Amino acid sequence: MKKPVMTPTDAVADIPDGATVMISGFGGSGAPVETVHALIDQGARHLTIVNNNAGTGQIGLAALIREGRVDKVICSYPRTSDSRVFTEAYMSGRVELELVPQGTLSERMRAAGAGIPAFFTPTSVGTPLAEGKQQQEINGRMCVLENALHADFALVKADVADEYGNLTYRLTARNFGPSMMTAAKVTIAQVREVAPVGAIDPAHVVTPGVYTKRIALVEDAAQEEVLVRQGARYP
Amino acid sequence: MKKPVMTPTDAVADIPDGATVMISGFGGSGAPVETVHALIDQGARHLTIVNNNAGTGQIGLAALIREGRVDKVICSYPRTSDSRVFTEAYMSGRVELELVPQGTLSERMRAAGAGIPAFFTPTSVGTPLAEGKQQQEINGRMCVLENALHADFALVKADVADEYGNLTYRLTARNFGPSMMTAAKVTIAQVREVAPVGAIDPAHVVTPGVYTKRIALVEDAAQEEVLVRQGARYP
Amino acid sequence: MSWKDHRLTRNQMAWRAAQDVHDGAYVNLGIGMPVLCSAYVPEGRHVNYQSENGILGFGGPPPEGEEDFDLINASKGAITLAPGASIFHSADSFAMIRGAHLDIAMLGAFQVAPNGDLANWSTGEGGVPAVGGAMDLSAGAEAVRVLTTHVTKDDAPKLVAACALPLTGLQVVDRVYTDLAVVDVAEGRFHLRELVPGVSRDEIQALTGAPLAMDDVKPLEAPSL
Amino acid sequence: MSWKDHRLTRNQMAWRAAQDVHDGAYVNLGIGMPVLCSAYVPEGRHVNYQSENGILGFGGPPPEGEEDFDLINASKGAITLAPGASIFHSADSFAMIRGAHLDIAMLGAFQVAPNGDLANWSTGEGGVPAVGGAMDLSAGAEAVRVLTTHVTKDDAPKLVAACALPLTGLQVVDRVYTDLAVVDVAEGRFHLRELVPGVSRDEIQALTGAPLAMDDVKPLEAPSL
Repeated sequence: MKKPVMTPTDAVADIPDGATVMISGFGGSGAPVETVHALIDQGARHLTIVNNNAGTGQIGLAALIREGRVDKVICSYPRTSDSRVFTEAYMSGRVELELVPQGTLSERMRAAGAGIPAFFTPTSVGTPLAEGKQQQEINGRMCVLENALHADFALVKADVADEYGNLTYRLTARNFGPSMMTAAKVTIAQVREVAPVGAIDPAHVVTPGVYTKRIALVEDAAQEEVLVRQGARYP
Repeated sequence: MKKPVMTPTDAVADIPDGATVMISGFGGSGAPVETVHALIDQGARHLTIVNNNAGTGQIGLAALIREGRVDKVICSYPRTSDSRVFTEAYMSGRVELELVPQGTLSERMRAAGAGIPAFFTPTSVGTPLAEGKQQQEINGRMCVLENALHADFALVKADVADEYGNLTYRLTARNFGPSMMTAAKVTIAQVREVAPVGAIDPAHVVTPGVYTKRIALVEDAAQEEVLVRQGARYP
Repeated sequence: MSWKDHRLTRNQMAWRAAQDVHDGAYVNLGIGMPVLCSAYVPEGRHVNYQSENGILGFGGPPPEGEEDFDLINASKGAITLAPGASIFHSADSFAMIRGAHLDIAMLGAFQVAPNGDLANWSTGEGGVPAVGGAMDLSAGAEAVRVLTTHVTKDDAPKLVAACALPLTGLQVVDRVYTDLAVVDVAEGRFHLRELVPGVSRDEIQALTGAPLAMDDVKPLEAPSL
Repeated sequence: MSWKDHRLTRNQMAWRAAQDVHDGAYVNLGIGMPVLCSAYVPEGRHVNYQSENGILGFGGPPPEGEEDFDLINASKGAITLAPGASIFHSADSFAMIRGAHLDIAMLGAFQVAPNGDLANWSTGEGGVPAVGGAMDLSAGAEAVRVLTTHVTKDDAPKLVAACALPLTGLQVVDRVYTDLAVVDVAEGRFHLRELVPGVSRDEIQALTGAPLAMDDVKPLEAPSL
């Protein structure tokens, strides 16, 4: 089935206030910065954002936080070389933080997409991040129960989509994208190119088209890390 | 690190009596029939076999069962068009069967490889296959707790290996191979070709080399389904 | 003429089931009769067939002699790649299934009950049970549709008041395609929607193990296949 | 001369840690100093570096101006593909990590205790915590080795009797590489294995928050880096 190819603006138009939105990327690698900027322009507020980090510099997720659109961030590593925006918002109490070990974060999203409502992991046992969670010893090792992490929307930077929404990713920009594409109700794949059906070898498809609800075509997408190093600011 | 390239005979030489052995394949697609035959020749007994099925015709897993080497089969679908060997062994009480829903079977192996000791799934709730298992309601839906499924050895048919053990698979012969490669202590990838390092695009690797312990090179491997249709018998 | 002379063939049943698949649907085809559906996508519709062994996007069998048994469906029959197909491993395939990403699962059945209960993996003591992916499909698909003969080889009803055989899934079946009828399963009842010409309402009720509501019944017709 | 004049550089610490990686090892490099190790594979050895973001098989940074920030390590620094590399998504990367498929995890630290406890994600109230993959790596890697300065910026010991900061992992650290010493963590004790020339045993003990066993101490030497 051919998936709708849209501008980032149209792709994010119906994200409501209060939505939970996954945003792909490990730092700037795989960050769909144009689609995040479209979300800033759109104006939705009180968002819960799921990302590995919490924004860098004055663009993308950092700008979304700076503009006061984010109530809560679920992430593993909010402290980066230039994460002043999040740090100020967090220290002043304007943004809530749910800190999740990175492997647990990606597994919780994978579980959401895979119909696994919860799983046991040894990660975090004996640390403050395990407090308040159900624990159980399995095969002699204490584990914590972690729940699937779902979202209303996912904004994911892929590389190439075919018209059916099959996706490939570029190098390590793959990171959280494939799991996020399975974990959100409405998934928006920002891609560099929309190729004809059949352009991607079936064995090389990373995200099968069933997971892709919308395609946001941005042919000349920026690399967020490069923008940050240039000192870019949005809007 | 270059992985040892061996004959099937050498690759299975140290499989002991009583071992749990995963064998890839969905029917004949992805079945490493030459390596299974090497295991028959080797003579190990009292094996527990994990496979989606329980052998067809008079070759491969069916022959292993017929020769009296298998105490137990863990599988999802032992009833096929020509599964007389298993049927007789099972009905006469010579082989024990642990029947597992196919998605639970693959997820249990994926969990073993992923360091997830157990997970909840709605699959099988309310059926006899959930009996005796820990159950818990999560988000309003009753689920059963399923444990990771590990093995001592895995015999997996891939297509191409590079010298570091990175693997690709052919079409739907991929099926259970990638998860089995993560779930067993000693993994044996039967491949058609060993390519030089760098021959596989990093983005197209299905099984990263870290999971491959041994490579069994069988350049002219048979397709098990074709052998069965020819009425082949081993030994 | 007996009702037996009016039965649809297996291919006609698959054809009929395929007619209800909407454009753009993602549909798993289970082992047995369901795999036949891949050959009968209605003209003008694009349907994405999924098979539990790890493929999304396939068509019917290739011409005889061109089979590649590394490219198969749930019944281990050779298939063809559809344009835009993708191939993935078993754990990813069942993530797609259990994670409710497929619109429809087509399954076989031993018994179906008016509450939607499905039994299709075990004939009880004395046989070899085989569950395959049916329990995962029952748990995960948005809609479960069943293809089955209306009665067993011994003419016993397969649509029954309550499943006597071990269950596959609880309250999951939406619609049943048999060789005699199309039956909806809703609000705890069987609803006869279509009936093959030549079989009377009394006859179909006699072949069914629970009451059939018959408010709006159309003829069940299929091309010769 | 103070002990401060004898400290190794960050690159020298990474070089030293890399010398202990055996041929054929699979090694995760964590955020911070550990990522520097990828540039220092000992001659004649093949080491497979893994990064949590989804790559197995990479080398040091490319020449300046040739960075591709879609190809990065855990510190978001540009890297180069090693021959035979593979790329995978985050959930698969942590399956590899948590599933105990890696021989060594190299991590940074705020505090390490003689029982192997590691604290490296939170400085307590008043700061922004950041755990990343450290807890998964602590839980999953066969061996955990730490790269850290021997003391904090305020000269407080980072090797302490018991971690006061929130823990990352319990009883996980095997060896610590500091800018002054190589310290093994075994049997509930710190064991000084190597010490930079120019720093005395009394000095290193004074900079360490728990007793250092000193049965067999060699000089800690590294090339200029």
